[in-house]
Amino acid sequence: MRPDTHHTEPLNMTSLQETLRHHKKRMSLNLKACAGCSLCAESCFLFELNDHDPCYMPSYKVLNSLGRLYRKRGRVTQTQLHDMADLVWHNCVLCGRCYCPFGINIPAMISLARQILREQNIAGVYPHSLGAPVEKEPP
Amino acid sequence: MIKALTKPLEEIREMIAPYSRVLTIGCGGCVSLCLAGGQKEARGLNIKLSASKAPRSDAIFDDITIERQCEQQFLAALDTRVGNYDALISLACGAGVQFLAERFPNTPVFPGVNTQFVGVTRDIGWYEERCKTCGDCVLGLTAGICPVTMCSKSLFNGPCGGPQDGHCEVDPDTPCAWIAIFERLQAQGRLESITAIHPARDWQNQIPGRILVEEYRTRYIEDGETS
Amino acid sequence: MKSESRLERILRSGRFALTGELGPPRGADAESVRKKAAFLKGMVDAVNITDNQTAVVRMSSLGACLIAKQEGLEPVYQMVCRDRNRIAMQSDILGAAALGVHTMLCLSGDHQTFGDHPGCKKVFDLDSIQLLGMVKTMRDEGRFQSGAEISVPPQMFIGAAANPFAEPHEFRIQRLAKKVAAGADFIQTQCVYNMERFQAWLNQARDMGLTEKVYILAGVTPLKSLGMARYMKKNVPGMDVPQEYITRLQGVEKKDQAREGMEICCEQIQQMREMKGLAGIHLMAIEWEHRVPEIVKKAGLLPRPEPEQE
Amino acid sequence: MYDQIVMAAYTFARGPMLWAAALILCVGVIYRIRELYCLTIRKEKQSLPATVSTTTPTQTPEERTLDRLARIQQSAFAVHPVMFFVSILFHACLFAAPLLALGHSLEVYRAWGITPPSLPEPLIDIMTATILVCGLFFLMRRLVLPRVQAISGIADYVLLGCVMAPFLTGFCAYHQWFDYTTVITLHLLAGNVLLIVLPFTKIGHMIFFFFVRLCISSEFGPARGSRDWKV
Repeated sequence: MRPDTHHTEPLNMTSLQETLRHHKKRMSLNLKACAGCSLCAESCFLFELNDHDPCYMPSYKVLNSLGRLYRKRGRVTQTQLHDMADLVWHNCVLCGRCYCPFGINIPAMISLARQILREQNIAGVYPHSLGAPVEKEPP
Repeated sequence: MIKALTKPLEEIREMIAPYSRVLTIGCGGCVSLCLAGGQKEARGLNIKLSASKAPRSDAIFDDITIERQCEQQFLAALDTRVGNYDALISLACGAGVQFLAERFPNTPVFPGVNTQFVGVTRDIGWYEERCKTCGDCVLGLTAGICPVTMCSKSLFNGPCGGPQDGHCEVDPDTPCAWIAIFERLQAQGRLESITAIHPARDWQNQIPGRILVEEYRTRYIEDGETS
Repeated sequence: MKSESRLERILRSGRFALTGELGPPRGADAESVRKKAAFLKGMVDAVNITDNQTAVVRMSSLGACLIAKQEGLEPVYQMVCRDRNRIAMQSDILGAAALGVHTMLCLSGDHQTFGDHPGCKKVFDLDSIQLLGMVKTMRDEGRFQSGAEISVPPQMFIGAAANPFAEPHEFRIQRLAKKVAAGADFIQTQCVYNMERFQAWLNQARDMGLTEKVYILAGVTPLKSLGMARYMKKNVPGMDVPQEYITRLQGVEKKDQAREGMEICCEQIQQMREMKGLAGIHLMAIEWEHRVPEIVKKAGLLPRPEPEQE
Repeated sequence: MYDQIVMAAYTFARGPMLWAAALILCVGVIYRIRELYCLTIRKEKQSLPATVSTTTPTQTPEERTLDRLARIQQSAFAVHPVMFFVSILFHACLFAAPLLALGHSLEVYRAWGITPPSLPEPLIDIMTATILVCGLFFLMRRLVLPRVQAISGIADYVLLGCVMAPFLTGFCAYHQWFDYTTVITLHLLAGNVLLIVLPFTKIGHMIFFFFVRLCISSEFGPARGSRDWKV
């Protein structure tokens, strides 16, 4: 799925933590509002398209990308960052239509995660842009 | 991105009247963002078609939303499904509808939205046109305000004699693009870019556009024809 | 001489020019053009024949130009950018020149939403300044837009419009300069009511040396009534009708308002004749062609130079 | 020795700790509401005249009706009726039971000499039982449903425990199960802890819930405020 994105450059911890500090208030508020109710699931068409796989749930994607960065204050490994990149680029198209009963701006959280990852030189590589067509399994 | 508007329900009903098994296909791209053709709209359309006096009481309506309809790899997700239906409604932009119809040439495809323009999100549910995709961008000369799109007469050497109170004579709610261009350039101290005459341009609308990215040319151009 | 245009001859001779306006009918009605032409004959040096003005379908400008010419008038062929692409424009220009129409006025044109076919597709392939440049290239270089040579280039005296009162005010003179640079030989302005502002604009043009390069004709439209004055002030963009004129029209009885309006018009013309750098008057008596002789006489603009005197 | 510890804890929980908890709750809630309010008010107002021309066609009455139907059928209420119903019931009882319990009312009378309204004890008992059953439902949901499992961590279970503890102990105390003094002390402690953590943890989603509906404009609500919690 993600052929050659595993660069082994070291993390730039200073800039990572700086960005996290800068967005701390916004992240804390949004993450704290998540009651873990999972009602956002159906609003994601990818969740529906992929046989209700929980890893397409909007809350899952936020909690396991930005949420993890926030909780661990940026102390994450390169591999973990790449997993997050998979979540926020491959499992999300940022269509902006997720529903949260508590008003969490999920797309904003995903795009913040993308921003942080880009700052670490980890950008989502879409499979097809490398010329390897990915045929989706029909649901 | 591309902004679209859902077609009037009546029009959709008329189009699908002869068919009894209809699949509505949403698109997770641009039309999702502008609340016209995402999963919610696809599902909503089904609910509306089923609930309203459908042309045929035995009709079956289903929906599915895929990542984007303007790429064949995502359309592949539909391959095993489409056979079960005798008509498709695509909620994608005009480009997506055509690509879908191309992939499933034996099934009638109907558009569920009217593609409006390339535009911006001023706020949720409020979209504005910004680009006519004319293919030869002059925004650098016009202070980042498009004369082709934002001027009702698409003047390159505006403003015309019509603006009133800073607004376009055609519509009092639309600011005059050329006044805005003038004011912004004046503030930036580079009026010279519009005091010079902008010559007549070549409109790049002669054939349907095609782009071959340089790195990929050799991949698609047949042997011996590479330039 | 750039053309065989009578307007050009008069302007070059330094005489104070007077042009009028004639709106073609909404039908294949040559008689109505002739009737209107009769009022203007001998009164004005040239007549603008409008091109589907306010985007309402009318007899083509070129068609009406020919009828006016048959009636002994010198037509000014108006052409707007709204309805034609550059192929149609160039071919019409060739046709006009071949038929002896040697004066034209290049305009952007009123937007189609104002007219009777608001849903039609707009063209605006060129804008008015690009159109000016195109006609100039055709005439002076004998080339089409494509660069191809024209066998017999059209001899055209090229006009453009200017609105001294529209927004943004600071840019208006720049736009005039652009039109001159693009190829305008003469300019007809939007209706002038505010004489002070017009004088200021003209002074600017003089300071920039534009009056040396182009003949400026001031647009004048008699106010037919108080209602018209108010309407112009309120609803017509870039139209600055001073309160003074409105007060004057209010001061007389309704049946005398037309006379008072003509009075005002004549006073304006008198003042304009004194303005340095002004080459003439463009009298737009909208649907009032029959009153033109009276105004022209009152304003002391008679007699007009006879063609054979030139 | 044990009794002494329990008594000390009881006195502490009923006295200074209760005051502290009440204070922290009030300050916390006010702080949160203020924070949310500041973040959701519109800083720059964008508006258009009612007559503005748009390309949006006007809907027919039939379309409006069908639109409403489509909205309702896609709402959380229609998609998850059980969850929706249990949530409403749970939260309603969660608010009402502690505020309207006779025991609590008597405590207030003892402290300030005023008697807040209260409901008959058997009714409160049923409400508490409802809360416990609903709590069990949430717990099972978290344990069993893959979609909830996927986003659950230890904190979620701990906090669910925090919410359930006062009700469980209160229920036991009312029925005089176990040693009454110990249970009531635990009840007091658990209640205080809940009050303290409420504004600062995800239990505070109750504040968000109301705020979202009132202040954040989105495709899901009628509110006219800011789209997002701007920070």
